[in-house]
Amino acid sequence: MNDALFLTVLLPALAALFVLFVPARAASAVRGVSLTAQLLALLFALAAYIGFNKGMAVFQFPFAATWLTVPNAFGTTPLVIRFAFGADGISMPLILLTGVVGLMASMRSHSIHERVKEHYFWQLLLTAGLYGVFASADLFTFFFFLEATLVTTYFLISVWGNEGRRRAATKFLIYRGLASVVLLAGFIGLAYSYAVQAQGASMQVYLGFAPNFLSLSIPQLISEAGKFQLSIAAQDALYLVFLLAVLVEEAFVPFHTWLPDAHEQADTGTNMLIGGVLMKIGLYILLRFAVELLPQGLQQFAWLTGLLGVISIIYGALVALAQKDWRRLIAFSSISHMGLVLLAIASLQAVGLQGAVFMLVSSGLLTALLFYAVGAQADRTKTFEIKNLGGLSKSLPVISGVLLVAALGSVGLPGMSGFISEFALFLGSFATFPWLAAVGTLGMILVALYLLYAMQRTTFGPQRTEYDQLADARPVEYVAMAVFVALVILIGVYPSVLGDVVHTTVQSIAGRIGG
Amino acid sequence: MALQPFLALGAILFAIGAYGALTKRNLIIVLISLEMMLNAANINLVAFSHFGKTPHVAGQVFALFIIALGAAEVAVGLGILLAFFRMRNSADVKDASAMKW
Amino acid sequence: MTGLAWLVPVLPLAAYVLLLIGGRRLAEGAVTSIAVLAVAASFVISLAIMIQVALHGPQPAVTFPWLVLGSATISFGFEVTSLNAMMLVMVSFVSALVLLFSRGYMRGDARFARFYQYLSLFVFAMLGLVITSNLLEFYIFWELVGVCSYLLVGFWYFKPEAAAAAKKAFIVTRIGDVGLFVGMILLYLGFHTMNFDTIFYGQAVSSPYTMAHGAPALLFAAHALTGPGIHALPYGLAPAAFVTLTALLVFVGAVGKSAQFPLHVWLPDAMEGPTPVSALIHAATMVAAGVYLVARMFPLFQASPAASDVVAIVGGFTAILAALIGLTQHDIKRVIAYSTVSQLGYMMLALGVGAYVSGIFHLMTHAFFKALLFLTAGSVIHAVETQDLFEMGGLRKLMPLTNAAFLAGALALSGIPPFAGFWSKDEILSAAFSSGNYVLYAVGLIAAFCTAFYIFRVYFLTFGGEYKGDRHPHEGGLAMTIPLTALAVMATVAGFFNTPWAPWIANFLQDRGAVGYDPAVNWGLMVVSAVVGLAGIGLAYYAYGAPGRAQRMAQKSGFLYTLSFNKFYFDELYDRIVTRPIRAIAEALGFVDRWIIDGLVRLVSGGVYTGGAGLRYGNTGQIQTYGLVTLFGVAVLLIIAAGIGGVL
Amino acid sequence: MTAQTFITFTDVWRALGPEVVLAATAFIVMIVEFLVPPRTRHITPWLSLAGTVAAGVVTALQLHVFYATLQTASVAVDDFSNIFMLIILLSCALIILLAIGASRKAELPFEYSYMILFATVGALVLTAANDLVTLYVGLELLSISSYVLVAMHRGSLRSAEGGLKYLIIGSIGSALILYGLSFVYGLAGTTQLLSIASSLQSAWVTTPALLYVALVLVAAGVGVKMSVAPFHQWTADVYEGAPTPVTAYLAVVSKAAVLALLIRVLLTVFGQQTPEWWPLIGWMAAITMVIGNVGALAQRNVKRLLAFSSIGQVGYLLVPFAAAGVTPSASGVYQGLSASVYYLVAYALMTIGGFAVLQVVQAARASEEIDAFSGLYKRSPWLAASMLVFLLSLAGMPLTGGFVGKFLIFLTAFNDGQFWLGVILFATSAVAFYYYFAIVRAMFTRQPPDDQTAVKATPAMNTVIAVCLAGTLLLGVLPSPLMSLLGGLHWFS
Repeated sequence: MNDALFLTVLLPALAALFVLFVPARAASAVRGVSLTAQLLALLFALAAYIGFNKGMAVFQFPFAATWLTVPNAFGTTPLVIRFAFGADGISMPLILLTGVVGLMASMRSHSIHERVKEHYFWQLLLTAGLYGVFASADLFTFFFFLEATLVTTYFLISVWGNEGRRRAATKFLIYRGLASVVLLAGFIGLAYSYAVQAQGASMQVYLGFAPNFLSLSIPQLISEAGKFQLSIAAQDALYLVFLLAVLVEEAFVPFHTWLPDAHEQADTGTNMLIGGVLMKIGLYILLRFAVELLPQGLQQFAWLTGLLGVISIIYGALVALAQKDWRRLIAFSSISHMGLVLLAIASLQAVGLQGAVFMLVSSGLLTALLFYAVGAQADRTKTFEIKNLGGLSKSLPVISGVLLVAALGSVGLPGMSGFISEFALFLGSFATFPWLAAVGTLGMILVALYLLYAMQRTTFGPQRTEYDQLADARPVEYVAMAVFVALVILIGVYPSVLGDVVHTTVQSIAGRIGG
Repeated sequence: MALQPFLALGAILFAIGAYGALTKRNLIIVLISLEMMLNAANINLVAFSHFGKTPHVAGQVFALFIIALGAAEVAVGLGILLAFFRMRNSADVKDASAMKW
Repeated sequence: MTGLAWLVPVLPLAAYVLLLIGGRRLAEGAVTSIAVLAVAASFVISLAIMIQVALHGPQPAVTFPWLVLGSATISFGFEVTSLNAMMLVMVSFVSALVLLFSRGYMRGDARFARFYQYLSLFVFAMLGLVITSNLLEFYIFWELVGVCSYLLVGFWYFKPEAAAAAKKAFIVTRIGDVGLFVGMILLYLGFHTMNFDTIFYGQAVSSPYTMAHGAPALLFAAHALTGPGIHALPYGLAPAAFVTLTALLVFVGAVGKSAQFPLHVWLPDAMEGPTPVSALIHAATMVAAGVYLVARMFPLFQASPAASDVVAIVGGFTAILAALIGLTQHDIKRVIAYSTVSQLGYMMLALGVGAYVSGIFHLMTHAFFKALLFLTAGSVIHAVETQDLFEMGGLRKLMPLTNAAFLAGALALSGIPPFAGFWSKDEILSAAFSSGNYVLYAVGLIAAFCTAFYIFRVYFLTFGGEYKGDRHPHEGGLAMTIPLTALAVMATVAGFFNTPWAPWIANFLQDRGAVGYDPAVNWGLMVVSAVVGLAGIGLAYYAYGAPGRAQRMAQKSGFLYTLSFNKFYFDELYDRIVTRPIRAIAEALGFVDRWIIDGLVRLVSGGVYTGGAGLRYGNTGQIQTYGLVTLFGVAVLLIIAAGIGGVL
Repeated sequence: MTAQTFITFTDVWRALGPEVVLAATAFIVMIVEFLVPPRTRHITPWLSLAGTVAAGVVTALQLHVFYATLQTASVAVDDFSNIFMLIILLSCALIILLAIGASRKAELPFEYSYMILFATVGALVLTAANDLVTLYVGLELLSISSYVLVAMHRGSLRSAEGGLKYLIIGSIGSALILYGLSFVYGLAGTTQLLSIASSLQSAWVTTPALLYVALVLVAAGVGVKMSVAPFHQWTADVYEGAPTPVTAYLAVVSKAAVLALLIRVLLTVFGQQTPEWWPLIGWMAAITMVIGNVGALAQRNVKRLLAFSSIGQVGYLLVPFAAAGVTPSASGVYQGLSASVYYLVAYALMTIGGFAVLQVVQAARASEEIDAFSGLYKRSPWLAASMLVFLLSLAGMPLTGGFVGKFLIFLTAFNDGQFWLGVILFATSAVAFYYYFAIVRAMFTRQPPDDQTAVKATPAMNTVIAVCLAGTLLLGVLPSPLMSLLGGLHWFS
């Protein structure tokens, strides 16, 4: 059981290697291997999720392997670089999310007919990287997998995308590459600050604390954070570094322009992975590192964080209103929704953090579903341009219906996952930043405005003659969409299925940061 | 005699050599200028070996090595120049600019 | 029986699920049977519950934990109070009839099953909304109601007007919903609970009769400052300010749902949906939800005189505004729609002046006669296939039953004794009068006059005169006439449930905080109400009894007519000050995003690239230049070294 | 000077074993090349390869062996020189193999097979030099042989021009070093490095100005030789002109040897006053990283692109070494050295691998432009995949040696409090994505030209690529063996 997490990372990676040795002609074998691996990984993730001890706020399913030992001039103890995995209440849901979206993206890639083998190779690697990011319990491991997602996504966009794919892929690469640099600076700074602080503190307070100690282990750092506070100056500086990295990573205004471009160019399966999972990493970073390890830095700049969140909410929603392409619209919608999470994190409230995790999961599912449904209609109509669509309810009732469900879910309709997320995160942010939150609620109106507007142009209205003969969803599409819809509604109707896992961890974090 | 004049001579020689190497258009003169730069070091070494704090023959030995290697360098230089001249029909340093940007 | 109360909403839900799964394969009759039987069963159970409540009093809430959020657990559940017992009966009754009526109306529609599916969901949402014990749960059903109306208004999705109307309905009510959302959050922050009772009284009330009536404001203050788990109100607000703030936010939600000014614009457009949907939305479900919300949250409003005043004023203003617009509309459904807006204004007015019972009573009677009016209108439209009043006429002879039913509804709406509307409207007006709000009373009276005028204008244009169309109108089938009959009966007699002499409903509802009801008989006011109604009818008869008179009247009123005919230009106004600016801002931001922000990005990346190109072209190929740069580098290093070494 | 220890013949053999083996091979190869008929001349490079391998074995044998007696001699035998020699010999062997694989197309006359050995002898001497004279001899041997190698492409104007340019700028560099060293000699009165170090202690007090002049001149001269900005401009031209195997040689062997020289001279001769002047190196490293990586952005010629990239890589190599000096401590310096050397190994493998693929593509498509790589994945997935790995490694992506190396360098910089250097390192790496991925883009997302010319590598070439690929991946996946080897080195003692 302890290996379940590790296996989620390993399986897709091994499958990717295996795919390399399958002859390119045997496309169906490649698909089969890929699907099997994704399914198994998902099952492992599910097993971990079910086996997760909901009462404990610690990293569970630990698995660690030392990779290399670096002599540490800083002290006598060498720096151990490890591959360490583990999950707590924040990361566990995201791991499961990765599994679901990964499998569905893999199913979706049935529509890829060009360079099939390579596609699945990169897709499997990307999935492994995404699993790794969320399952890592070590700064180095985290960074390692983060970089892995960078290259793999680059390939997926630049080979299987549309006309502007190369440009978009390069933009993606440079933006996120720079974000990784900033993040790395933050990581190292974090580890060293804690080491320095621990050394200073060890003399006076903590007997038996190993001096010259430098750890990259996240649980270790968290437990240090429970013992003492970093200096305010260090926290402030590091927090700003992390915030900057997250702003770029998560495509917050004004560092967002790469995301719509990437979404516009990438194929649907890749878009699901990007929008559904990859775009949750940045905020996960903030939750994981800033909130737990730099609480005072976060407190100090909570207003800034919240303000940036609100700017993204409103700006993203307004710009989404002006988009003419479904994929760009979803991209801006995702920016807007992620702004909500930023606002929630800034609230420093347990409820807000819980809402943040909920929102990450919910938005992951809904974004992936939106991309899936939009992609499914575009397979048939050959267009993503909103103005070229219309009346699809007639010929594509099922796809249109699912698109409507996804849109309404994104709007935050109760009974679906988006609502409970918004409720919890606004509960947190209204407690801390009433005015920012009040402005943020405008986003709830605007989201209805742009999504329903797009829906009206897409599925409603008189049917266009050229779309008379379209065939509705195929069985495989039924399954994929049904899974998403079921999950979205499950979380919406019975949020405890998610909340129980998240709650204890979030509560303990909030207890530490005094929220 | 004191050390300083020799050092000054070396410095002047080095400067002249550098000036020649960087401004003269004829490649042969450029090669000669390069030799002058090396010889600036030679003068320094010899001067130091005689007037230095702890006079020692090592400096002069060093100078001899430099002379020998300098000769080799010039020989190679002339060889390459010849090859260049054959193909470009010019010994102008400005003409050695097929590769740029 | 109250233990089975959860069945009331669940039965329609079951019908929904059944139809979702197998609807396409079932015959129209089977589909109708499933839906109607489910709702009818709900109605029966509701009736039983109501009787039980009447005999034994309300029952405490049944709850189960739903989600652990922060340090608190949010529980969901249901409860049976006298208010919601009554609402259940009314909603399920009207819904069952509408569902039955739709059998005939929607016959042959390609998506017949889908229609019933949505309707079942709609009924489920409304019943769920009524029965919850918890504000969050309430909100969930509240939004679900909104979605169902979106789906149903836009049911004929291929009509662009229907699609636009559905979107408009959703977005306008969404604005109100956000108000309610924020209000709900603030209430939770203040009281750390979502349970209605706990919000109002600081604890779950097992037996409401033991609660002292009439002092909720004090209860609030005490609750907030000394209640269990003492915590200050958010943002350090004083109790009075906090209560007013939250009450107003909650009211914003009600304004959106119940189409009160200034968010009334969606309701008339929602006429684009199939007529049974209009009947359901207008009578028993969607718009009633707003009034029900204010009624459910009545203790909150009681505790804040300021908020109550706002409710009353908005209600009164909406009543007169919508009535004035209704005077001149050409579309039969639009007239009735504006009458709904207007009548909802009355209900708000009642609740605002503290006439809780009157508001609920009017909600009930209105549900009957408005459903009746819509279904008759539907019957008419079904028969003549137009909605334009000026293309109808003479249907009295062609459709006698419909004629009678419409007449009953119209008389009830006009407040002519002894029809249902008279009693409830009169109670509202007398409550306004006796509470000292004479202006509101006057406004209500004028609105009543207009109401009588416009509804009889419709009557005369539709049923009077000669038929102007070229079709052959006739009565619909049994599925259409049964509901009409039942509703007509109710519209006629429902007023007697709460006459000043026998205030049954008042007594029934007197379980908590139902103050402000003055059962005293005020003959003067009753006469005034009746006379005003008759005057309106008379004027309508005068205007439309003879051809050409109406046109002359319209010309005489000139500007005012235009204003009314164009709905006081609200749509245009909102278009100018809200919709278009937002779109313009969006387009501008889209431009900024593409060309300025991304342009900056391109500028920076281009700058770096240009730097690279500069470095590239700096390599001139001239070796002597390279040497020069090298020596220059040496010089710079020397200067730096000199600085480091302290030589300079 | 008087304390010169008597050295036995065995000691000399031990001290100069690799050099002797290599030089002897060089002469033998030269003679063989003269004597054998043209048809059989193709054996000469194999002889060179054998000699290089033999020298490598000899070097490997004396790893961890330290001769205290040689500490004051003109050639040092310590782990520092051994490890650099090993890297140089390994690279040299790979490059000879690369040249063998490419010889037909690169039209290299077989003289290269001994010239490259002479150059390598110079490089070996340079890394081991413990005396100014030896040092200079090694440097000139390396340089002069390199000039010849660059210009060796017969009948190619570019090659000759490259040789000429290299000669001129290289001589200026030599002159700068020499002129600087002459002051060192003057102030110390001796040419033996350790003796200089002890003699100079007073000079830092009395005549610091001259020492700084000497330092700057040496640093600048070395900067020219290993193309540190702003002394880098010649690099692209010369790399472009030189035959590809020679370019690889310049990029790897020359740089490694000169880096060793720089480290040894700075640490011993100028080691006393490190805290004062180390920032100078830091700034040079920073500027080099920026200029190298930015300069490559606009390049379309892959050779020139790699030239600029190699400039940037030199900046990375300098970082730990620049950072270690700020708070000088033996362990700090050694850690910096480990990081540098680790990266050097990775750099050697990925660079040689990259040039090998370039050579194949260049031969098949008769172009060095990025476009020549178009659709390589279709024509030769193996080459494309290998190139991808080399480029990813150069860009510092996980699972490659480049990543681990950069990470170690970053840690060192951080250890020493030189946070900014680490940030510049990774920031410029991110910029470098742009041009490395320009090649990746061409290989994987563009269609190959319509002609069906196969892009095929010779077995020798495939071997080089395979070795480099395996090495790069191994360094990225299993860094521990090399890490522990480096950790166990005694360096200067």
